[in-house]
Amino acid sequence: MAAFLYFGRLMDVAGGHREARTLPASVRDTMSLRAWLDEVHAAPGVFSDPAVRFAINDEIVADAGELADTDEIAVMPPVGGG
Amino acid sequence: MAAFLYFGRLMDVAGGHREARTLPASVRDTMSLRAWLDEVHAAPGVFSDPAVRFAINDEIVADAGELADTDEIAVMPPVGGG
Amino acid sequence: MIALLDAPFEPAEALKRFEADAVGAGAIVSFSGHVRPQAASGPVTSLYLQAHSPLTERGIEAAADTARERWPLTSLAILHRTGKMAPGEAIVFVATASAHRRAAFEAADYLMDYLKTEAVFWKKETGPRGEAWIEPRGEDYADRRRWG
Amino acid sequence: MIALLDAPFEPAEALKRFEADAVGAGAIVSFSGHVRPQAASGPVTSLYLQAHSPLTERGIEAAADTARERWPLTSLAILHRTGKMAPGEAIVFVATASAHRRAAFEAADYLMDYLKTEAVFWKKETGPRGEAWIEPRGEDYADRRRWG
Repeated sequence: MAAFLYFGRLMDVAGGHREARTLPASVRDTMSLRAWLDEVHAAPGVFSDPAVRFAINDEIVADAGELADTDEIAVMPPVGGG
Repeated sequence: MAAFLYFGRLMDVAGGHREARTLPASVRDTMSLRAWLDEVHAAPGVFSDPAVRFAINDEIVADAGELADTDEIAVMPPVGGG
Repeated sequence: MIALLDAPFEPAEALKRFEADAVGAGAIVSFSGHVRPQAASGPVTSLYLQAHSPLTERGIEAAADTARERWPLTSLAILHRTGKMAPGEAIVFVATASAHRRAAFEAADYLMDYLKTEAVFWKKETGPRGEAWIEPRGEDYADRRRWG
Repeated sequence: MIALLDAPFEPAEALKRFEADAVGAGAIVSFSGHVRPQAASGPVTSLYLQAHSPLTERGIEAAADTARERWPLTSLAILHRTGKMAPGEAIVFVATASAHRRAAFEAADYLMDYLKTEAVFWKKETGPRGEAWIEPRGEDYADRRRWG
Protein backbone atom coordinates (compact mmCIF):
# COMPACT_ATOMS: atom_id res chain seq x y z
CA MET A 1 0.00 0.00 0.00
CA ALA A 2 1.13 3.55 -0.77
CA ALA A 3 0.08 6.47 1.45
CA PHE A 4 -1.35 9.40 -0.52
CA LEU A 5 -1.45 12.94 0.86
CA TYR A 6 -3.49 15.45 -1.14
CA PHE A 7 -3.03 19.20 -0.69
CA GLY A 8 -4.96 22.34 -1.53
CA ARG A 9 -7.72 21.98 -4.13
CA LEU A 10 -6.63 18.39 -4.79
CA MET A 11 -8.07 17.44 -1.37
CA ASP A 12 -11.47 18.37 -2.78
CA VAL A 13 -10.87 16.30 -5.93
CA ALA A 14 -9.64 13.28 -3.95
CA GLY A 15 -12.30 13.65 -1.26
CA GLY A 16 -9.84 14.01 1.61
CA HIS A 17 -6.30 14.76 2.74
CA ARG A 18 -5.05 11.23 3.23
CA GLU A 19 -5.77 7.81 1.76
CA ALA A 20 -4.03 4.43 1.33
CA ARG A 21 -4.11 2.70 -2.06
CA THR A 22 -2.37 -0.28 -3.56
CA LEU A 23 -0.42 0.85 -6.63
CA PRO A 24 -1.05 -1.41 -9.62
CA ALA A 25 2.08 -3.05 -11.03
CA SER A 26 1.81 -0.76 -14.09
CA VAL A 27 2.23 2.37 -11.92
CA ARG A 28 5.87 2.63 -10.95
CA ASP A 29 6.72 6.22 -11.84
CA THR A 30 5.08 9.64 -11.53
CA MET A 31 4.12 9.77 -15.23
CA SER A 32 2.05 6.59 -15.06
CA LEU A 33 0.81 7.74 -11.62
CA ARG A 34 -0.70 10.91 -13.16
CA ALA A 35 -2.83 8.96 -15.65
CA TRP A 36 -3.86 6.47 -13.00
CA LEU A 37 -4.92 9.20 -10.50
CA ASP A 38 -6.98 10.93 -13.23
CA GLU A 39 -8.74 7.59 -13.64
CA VAL A 40 -9.26 6.51 -10.02
CA HIS A 41 -10.58 9.96 -9.08
CA ALA A 42 -12.64 10.30 -12.27
CA ALA A 43 -10.89 13.63 -12.85
CA PRO A 44 -9.61 13.69 -16.43
CA GLY A 45 -6.57 15.94 -16.85
CA VAL A 46 -6.44 17.09 -13.22
CA PHE A 47 -3.42 15.02 -12.15
CA SER A 48 -1.90 15.00 -15.66
CA ASP A 49 -1.57 18.79 -15.37
CA PRO A 50 2.20 19.42 -15.17
CA ALA A 51 1.51 22.13 -12.55
CA VAL A 52 0.70 19.25 -10.16
CA ARG A 53 3.89 18.02 -8.51
CA PHE A 54 4.76 15.06 -6.34
CA ALA A 55 6.90 14.60 -3.25
CA ILE A 56 7.90 11.02 -2.62
CA ASN A 57 8.83 10.39 1.03
CA ASP A 58 9.26 14.16 1.57
CA GLU A 59 11.44 14.75 -1.50
CA ILE A 60 10.01 16.69 -4.43
CA VAL A 61 10.56 14.64 -7.60
CA ALA A 62 10.42 15.58 -11.28
CA ASP A 63 8.75 13.35 -13.87
CA ALA A 64 9.26 10.49 -14.29
CA GLY A 65 10.26 9.80 -10.69
CA GLU A 66 10.29 6.19 -9.55
CA LEU A 67 7.67 4.85 -7.15
CA ALA A 68 7.23 1.87 -4.87
CA ASP A 69 3.98 0.60 -3.37
CA THR A 70 5.34 1.43 0.11
CA ASP A 71 5.96 5.14 -0.57
CA GLU A 72 4.33 8.20 0.95
CA ILE A 73 3.19 10.22 -2.06
CA ALA A 74 2.32 13.89 -1.60
CA VAL A 75 0.17 15.22 -4.45
CA MET A 76 0.59 18.98 -4.66
CA PRO A 77 -1.04 21.74 -6.74
CA PRO A 78 0.91 24.99 -7.32
CA VAL A 79 2.18 26.37 -4.03
CA GLY A 80 2.39 29.92 -2.69
CA GLY A 81 1.77 31.31 0.78
CA GLY A 82 2.05 34.83 2.22
CA MET B 1 21.30 93.41 10.25
CA ALA B 2 20.87 89.96 8.72
CA ALA B 3 20.58 86.88 10.93
CA PHE B 4 22.92 84.08 9.86
CA LEU B 5 22.31 80.44 10.79
CA TYR B 6 25.18 78.05 10.05
CA PHE B 7 24.62 74.30 9.89
CA GLY B 8 26.76 71.18 10.01
CA ARG B 9 30.48 71.67 9.39
CA LEU B 10 29.86 75.32 8.52
CA MET B 11 29.16 75.97 12.23
CA ASP B 12 32.81 75.08 12.84
CA VAL B 13 33.98 77.39 10.05
CA ALA B 14 31.80 80.27 11.26
CA GLY B 15 32.55 79.64 14.94
CA GLY B 16 28.94 79.12 15.94
CA HIS B 17 25.37 78.39 14.86
CA ARG B 18 24.00 81.93 14.86
CA GLU B 19 25.34 85.41 14.29
CA ALA B 20 24.04 88.82 13.23
CA ARG B 21 25.93 90.81 10.59
CA THR B 22 25.24 93.92 8.60
CA LEU B 23 25.31 93.08 4.89
CA PRO B 24 27.44 95.55 2.93
CA ALA B 25 25.56 97.35 0.15
CA SER B 26 27.51 95.29 -2.43
CA VAL B 27 26.04 92.03 -1.08
CA ARG B 28 22.45 91.78 -2.29
CA ASP B 29 22.30 88.28 -3.76
CA THR B 30 23.60 84.80 -2.88
CA MET B 31 26.43 84.93 -5.43
CA SER B 32 28.00 88.04 -3.90
CA LEU B 33 27.17 86.61 -0.45
CA ARG B 34 29.34 83.53 -1.14
CA ALA B 35 32.45 85.60 -1.89
CA TRP B 36 31.77 87.87 1.08
CA LEU B 37 31.36 84.93 3.52
CA ASP B 38 34.60 83.37 2.24
CA GLU B 39 36.23 86.67 3.12
CA VAL B 40 34.67 87.48 6.50
CA HIS B 41 35.32 83.93 7.75
CA ALA B 42 38.79 83.79 6.19
CA ALA B 43 37.73 80.55 4.51
CA PRO B 44 38.62 80.79 0.82
CA GLY B 45 36.38 78.63 -1.36
CA VAL B 46 34.29 77.22 1.50
CA PHE B 47 31.13 79.28 0.89
CA SER B 48 31.80 79.60 -2.86
CA ASP B 49 31.45 75.81 -3.10
CA PRO B 50 28.20 75.26 -5.06
CA ALA B 51 27.41 72.34 -2.70
CA VAL B 52 26.71 75.00 -0.04
CA ARG B 53 23.12 76.18 -0.31
CA PHE B 54 21.14 79.03 1.24
CA ALA B 55 17.64 79.29 2.66
CA ILE B 56 16.37 82.86 2.90
CA ASN B 57 13.58 83.21 5.47
CA ASP B 58 13.00 79.44 5.39
CA GLU B 59 12.89 79.14 1.59
CA ILE B 60 15.73 77.39 -0.20
CA VAL B 61 16.98 79.68 -2.98
CA ALA B 62 19.13 78.99 -6.03
CA ASP B 63 21.90 81.37 -7.10
CA ALA B 64 21.64 84.25 -7.54
CA GLY B 65 18.82 84.70 -5.00
CA GLU B 66 18.08 88.22 -3.81
CA LEU B 67 18.93 89.30 -0.27
CA ALA B 68 17.99 92.12 2.09
CA ASP B 69 19.83 93.20 5.21
CA THR B 70 16.80 92.13 7.31
CA ASP B 71 16.75 88.49 6.10
CA GLU B 72 17.34 85.30 8.03
CA ILE B 73 19.99 83.49 6.01
CA ALA B 74 20.54 79.76 6.61
CA VAL B 75 23.93 78.61 5.31
CA MET B 76 23.78 74.89 4.62
CA PRO B 77 26.33 72.27 3.57
CA PRO B 78 25.08 69.10 1.76
CA VAL B 79 22.22 67.52 3.70
CA GLY B 80 21.41 63.91 4.45
CA GLY B 81 20.05 62.23 7.55
CA GLY B 82 19.16 58.61 8.30
CA MET C 1 14.39 32.72 13.92
CA ILE C 2 12.46 30.70 11.32
CA ALA C 3 9.16 29.16 12.39
CA LEU C 4 5.73 28.00 11.28
CA LEU C 5 3.07 29.05 13.78
CA ASP C 6 -0.45 27.71 14.08
CA ALA C 7 -1.67 30.51 16.37
CA PRO C 8 -1.88 34.32 15.92
CA PHE C 9 1.27 36.39 16.47
CA GLU C 10 2.04 40.11 16.62
CA PRO C 11 4.51 41.45 14.01
CA ALA C 12 5.46 44.36 16.32
CA GLU C 13 6.44 41.89 19.05
CA ALA C 14 8.35 39.82 16.52
CA LEU C 15 10.19 43.00 15.47
CA LYS C 16 11.01 43.77 19.10
CA ARG C 17 12.60 40.32 19.54
CA PHE C 18 14.36 40.67 16.19
CA GLU C 19 15.88 44.01 17.20
CA ALA C 20 17.41 42.38 20.28
CA ASP C 21 18.95 39.80 17.95
CA ALA C 22 20.10 42.43 15.44
CA VAL C 23 21.95 44.74 17.85
CA GLY C 24 24.77 46.51 16.00
CA ALA C 25 23.02 46.51 12.61
CA GLY C 26 22.58 49.85 10.88
CA ALA C 27 19.44 48.88 8.95
CA ILE C 28 16.44 46.72 9.82
CA VAL C 29 13.61 46.00 7.38
CA SER C 30 10.44 44.20 8.34
CA PHE C 31 7.56 43.01 6.23
CA SER C 32 4.24 41.71 7.46
CA GLY C 33 1.49 40.34 5.27
CA HIS C 34 -2.04 40.41 6.66
CA VAL C 35 -5.35 38.79 5.73
CA ARG C 36 -7.25 41.41 3.75
CA PRO C 37 -10.98 41.76 4.41
CA GLN C 38 -11.49 42.12 0.64
CA ALA C 39 -10.00 39.94 -2.09
CA ALA C 40 -10.43 40.14 -5.87
CA SER C 41 -13.31 37.67 -5.50
CA GLY C 42 -15.19 39.63 -2.80
CA PRO C 43 -15.25 39.84 1.01
CA VAL C 44 -13.08 37.39 2.94
CA THR C 45 -14.22 36.04 6.30
CA SER C 46 -11.28 33.68 6.81
CA LEU C 47 -8.11 32.43 5.22
CA TYR C 48 -6.75 28.91 5.68
CA LEU C 49 -3.12 27.99 5.02
CA GLN C 50 -1.96 24.42 4.68
CA ALA C 51 1.72 23.43 4.90
CA HIS C 52 3.49 20.12 4.30
CA SER C 53 6.13 19.60 6.96
CA PRO C 54 9.03 19.14 6.75
CA LEU C 55 9.05 20.21 3.07
CA THR C 56 7.70 23.67 3.90
CA GLU C 57 10.32 24.39 6.59
CA ARG C 58 13.11 22.94 4.45
CA GLY C 59 12.19 25.20 1.52
CA ILE C 60 12.08 28.29 3.72
CA GLU C 61 15.47 27.42 5.27
CA ALA C 62 16.94 27.05 1.78
CA ALA C 63 15.57 30.45 0.70
CA ALA C 64 17.01 31.98 3.89
CA ASP C 65 20.41 30.41 3.08
CA THR C 66 20.29 31.88 -0.42
CA ALA C 67 19.46 35.31 1.01
CA ARG C 68 22.36 35.04 3.48
CA GLU C 69 24.76 34.11 0.66
CA ARG C 70 23.51 36.85 -1.60
CA TRP C 71 23.41 39.77 0.86
CA PRO C 72 25.59 40.59 3.88
CA LEU C 73 22.85 40.05 6.46
CA THR C 74 23.62 40.11 10.16
CA SER C 75 20.21 38.67 11.17
CA LEU C 76 17.16 37.23 9.46
CA ALA C 77 13.73 36.13 10.72
CA ILE C 78 10.80 34.43 9.01
CA LEU C 79 7.54 33.60 10.78
CA HIS C 80 4.68 32.08 8.80
CA ARG C 81 1.20 31.19 9.96
CA THR C 82 -0.63 28.01 9.10
CA GLY C 83 -4.26 27.09 9.80
CA LYS C 84 -7.30 29.36 9.88
CA MET C 85 -6.88 33.15 10.12
CA ALA C 86 -9.31 36.06 10.44
CA PRO C 87 -9.07 39.34 8.46
CA GLY C 88 -6.30 41.57 9.81
CA GLU C 89 -4.29 38.69 11.28
CA ALA C 90 -0.66 38.44 10.24
CA ILE C 91 0.09 35.67 7.74
CA VAL C 92 3.82 36.21 7.41
CA PHE C 93 6.60 38.25 9.00
CA VAL C 94 10.04 38.68 7.43
CA ALA C 95 12.81 40.77 8.99
CA THR C 96 16.35 41.39 7.78
CA ALA C 97 19.24 43.30 9.32
CA SER C 98 22.44 44.53 7.72
CA ALA C 99 25.02 47.28 8.04
CA HIS C 100 23.40 49.26 5.22
CA ARG C 101 19.83 49.53 4.00
CA ARG C 102 20.10 48.25 0.41
CA ALA C 103 20.97 44.69 1.51
CA ALA C 104 18.20 44.64 4.11
CA PHE C 105 15.55 45.91 1.65
CA GLU C 106 16.57 43.58 -1.17
CA ALA C 107 16.80 40.47 1.00
CA ALA C 108 13.35 41.06 2.56
CA ASP C 109 11.86 41.66 -0.90
CA TYR C 110 13.54 38.48 -2.22
CA LEU C 111 12.30 36.36 0.69
CA MET C 112 8.72 37.59 0.22
CA ASP C 113 8.86 36.78 -3.50
CA TYR C 114 9.99 33.27 -2.58
CA LEU C 115 7.27 32.88 0.04
CA LYS C 116 4.57 34.06 -2.38
CA THR C 117 5.47 31.76 -5.25
CA GLU C 118 7.62 28.83 -4.17
CA ALA C 119 7.07 28.23 -0.48
CA VAL C 120 5.13 25.04 0.15
CA PHE C 121 1.75 26.46 1.26
CA TRP C 122 -1.77 26.17 -0.07
CA LYS C 123 -4.24 28.92 0.61
CA LYS C 124 -8.04 28.86 0.82
CA GLU C 125 -10.26 31.93 1.10
CA THR C 126 -13.69 31.70 2.67
CA GLY C 127 -16.33 34.37 2.12
CA PRO C 128 -20.07 34.75 1.71
CA ARG C 129 -19.77 33.04 -1.68
CA GLY C 130 -18.12 29.94 -0.23
CA GLU C 131 -14.58 28.61 -0.24
CA ALA C 132 -11.92 28.92 -2.95
CA TRP C 133 -8.33 27.70 -3.16
CA ILE C 134 -6.07 30.54 -4.32
CA GLU C 135 -2.95 29.96 -6.39
CA PRO C 136 -0.23 32.61 -7.01
CA ARG C 137 -1.03 35.54 -9.28
CA GLY C 138 0.90 36.11 -12.54
CA GLU C 139 2.27 39.24 -10.83
CA ASP C 140 3.77 37.08 -8.07
CA TYR C 141 5.65 34.93 -10.59
CA ALA C 142 6.86 38.05 -12.40
CA ASP C 143 8.19 39.45 -9.10
CA ARG C 144 9.99 36.18 -8.41
CA ARG C 145 11.70 36.19 -11.82
CA ARG C 146 13.37 39.53 -11.04
CA TRP C 147 15.94 37.62 -8.96
CA GLY C 148 17.05 35.26 -11.78
CA MET D 1 2.34 60.17 11.48
CA ILE D 2 5.34 62.32 10.51
CA ALA D 3 7.48 63.69 13.33
CA LEU D 4 10.92 64.85 14.36
CA LEU D 5 11.80 63.55 17.83
CA ASP D 6 14.55 64.79 20.13
CA ALA D 7 14.39 61.80 22.49
CA PRO D 8 14.87 58.03 21.93
CA PHE D 9 11.99 56.00 20.50
CA GLU D 10 11.34 52.29 19.92
CA PRO D 11 10.74 51.21 16.29
CA ALA D 12 8.76 48.16 17.45
CA GLU D 13 6.38 50.43 19.39
CA ALA D 14 6.13 52.73 16.40
CA LEU D 15 5.24 49.69 14.27
CA LYS D 16 2.57 48.66 16.78
CA ARG D 17 0.93 52.11 16.54
CA PHE D 18 1.31 52.06 12.76
CA GLU D 19 -0.45 48.68 12.51
CA ALA D 20 -3.45 50.12 14.37
CA ASP D 21 -3.51 52.90 11.76
CA ALA D 22 -3.05 50.49 8.85
CA VAL D 23 -5.85 48.04 9.66
CA GLY D 24 -7.16 46.49 6.44
CA ALA D 25 -3.83 46.70 4.57
CA GLY D 26 -2.44 43.48 3.12
CA ALA D 27 1.22 44.51 3.30
CA ILE D 28 3.19 46.54 5.85
CA VAL D 29 6.88 47.38 5.41
CA SER D 30 8.97 49.03 8.11
CA PHE D 31 12.51 50.31 8.02
CA SER D 32 14.57 51.44 10.97
CA GLY D 33 18.04 52.92 10.76
CA HIS D 34 20.23 52.67 13.84
CA VAL D 35 23.47 54.27 15.02
CA ARG D 36 26.20 51.76 14.19
CA PRO D 37 28.96 51.28 16.76
CA GLN D 38 31.46 51.19 13.87
CA ALA D 39 31.67 53.60 10.96
CA ALA D 40 34.11 53.67 8.03
CA SER D 41 36.26 56.03 10.09
CA GLY D 42 36.40 53.82 13.23
CA PRO D 43 34.36 53.33 16.42
CA VAL D 44 31.43 55.68 17.04
CA THR D 45 30.50 56.75 20.57
CA SER D 46 27.72 59.12 19.56
CA LEU D 47 25.92 60.57 16.59
CA TYR D 48 24.44 64.08 16.49
CA LEU D 49 21.76 65.13 14.02
CA GLN D 50 20.90 68.73 13.38
CA ALA D 51 17.68 69.79 11.61
CA HIS D 52 16.45 73.18 10.40
CA SER D 53 12.77 73.54 11.22
CA PRO D 54 10.45 74.08 9.46
CA LEU D 55 12.49 73.30 6.32
CA THR D 56 13.22 69.76 7.49
CA GLU D 57 9.57 68.91 8.23
CA ARG D 58 8.38 70.58 5.04
CA GLY D 59 10.81 68.52 2.93
CA ILE D 60 9.76 65.27 4.58
CA GLU D 61 6.06 66.11 4.09
CA ALA D 62 6.74 66.79 0.39
CA ALA D 63 8.54 63.44 0.00
CA ALA D 64 5.63 61.71 1.73
CA ASP D 65 3.20 63.42 -0.67
CA THR D 66 5.27 62.22 -3.64
CA ALA D 67 5.23 58.67 -2.26
CA ARG D 68 1.45 58.83 -1.78
CA GLU D 69 0.98 60.03 -5.38
CA ARG D 70 3.32 57.43 -6.78
CA TRP D 71 2.12 54.33 -4.90
CA PRO D 72 -1.34 53.32 -3.65
CA LEU D 73 -0.47 53.60 0.05
CA THR D 74 -3.14 53.27 2.69
CA SER D 75 -0.88 54.55 5.51
CA LEU D 76 2.57 56.05 5.89
CA ALA D 77 4.72 56.97 8.90
CA ILE D 78 8.07 58.72 9.22
CA LEU D 79 9.80 59.34 12.54
CA HIS D 80 13.25 60.93 12.58
CA ARG D 81 15.50 61.68 15.53
CA THR D 82 17.44 64.85 16.06
CA GLY D 83 20.06 65.63 18.70
CA LYS D 84 22.62 63.30 20.26
CA MET D 85 22.21 59.51 19.95
CA ALA D 86 24.13 56.52 21.31
CA PRO D 87 25.09 53.43 19.28
CA GLY D 88 22.09 51.17 18.72
CA GLU D 89 19.54 53.97 19.06
CA ALA D 90 17.06 54.38 16.22
CA ILE D 91 17.73 57.34 13.94
CA VAL D 92 14.82 56.91 11.58
CA PHE D 93 11.67 54.83 11.21
CA VAL D 94 9.67 54.59 8.00
CA ALA D 95 6.55 52.45 7.60
CA THR D 96 4.27 52.02 4.61
CA ALA D 97 1.06 50.05 4.16
CA SER D 98 -0.70 49.02 0.98
CA ALA D 99 -2.99 46.33 -0.40
CA HIS D 100 -0.04 44.52 -2.01
CA ARG D 101 3.61 44.28 -1.07
CA ARG D 102 5.33 45.83 -4.12
CA ALA D 103 3.92 49.31 -3.40
CA ALA D 104 4.81 49.09 0.30
CA PHE D 105 8.40 47.96 -0.41
CA GLU D 106 9.05 50.52 -3.13
CA ALA D 107 7.59 53.46 -1.21
CA ALA D 108 9.63 52.66 1.93
CA ASP D 109 12.77 52.30 -0.17
CA TYR D 110 12.03 55.61 -1.96
CA LEU D 111 11.43 57.48 1.30
CA MET D 112 14.69 56.20 2.79
CA ASP D 113 16.61 57.29 -0.32
CA TYR D 114 15.07 60.74 0.11
CA LEU D 115 15.90 60.88 3.81
CA LYS D 116 19.50 59.83 3.20
CA THR D 117 20.27 62.35 0.47
CA GLU D 118 17.82 65.23 0.42
CA ALA D 119 16.26 65.54 3.84
CA VAL D 120 17.46 68.61 5.68
CA PHE D 121 19.71 67.05 8.32
CA TRP D 122 23.38 67.36 9.18
CA LYS D 123 25.14 64.50 10.92
CA LYS D 124 28.19 64.47 13.17
CA GLU D 125 29.95 61.33 14.37
CA THR D 126 31.96 61.36 17.59
CA GLY D 127 34.53 58.68 18.36
CA PRO D 128 37.89 58.23 20.05
CA ARG D 129 39.44 60.21 17.19
CA GLY D 130 37.18 63.21 17.76
CA GLU D 131 34.23 64.63 15.87
CA ALA D 132 33.49 64.59 12.15
CA TRP D 133 30.57 65.91 10.10
CA ILE D 134 29.39 63.22 7.67
CA GLU D 135 27.89 64.02 4.28
CA PRO D 136 26.03 61.48 2.08
CA ARG D 137 28.02 58.70 0.41
CA GLY D 138 28.19 58.40 -3.41
CA GLU D 139 26.18 55.21 -2.97
CA ASP D 140 23.37 57.19 -1.34
CA TYR D 141 23.14 59.57 -4.31
CA ALA D 142 23.20 56.61 -6.73
CA ASP D 143 20.30 55.00 -4.80
CA ARG D 144 18.35 58.26 -4.96
CA ARG D 145 18.80 58.56 -8.75
CA ARG D 146 17.02 55.22 -9.26
CA TRP D 147 13.69 57.02 -8.76
CA GLY D 148 14.26 59.56 -11.56
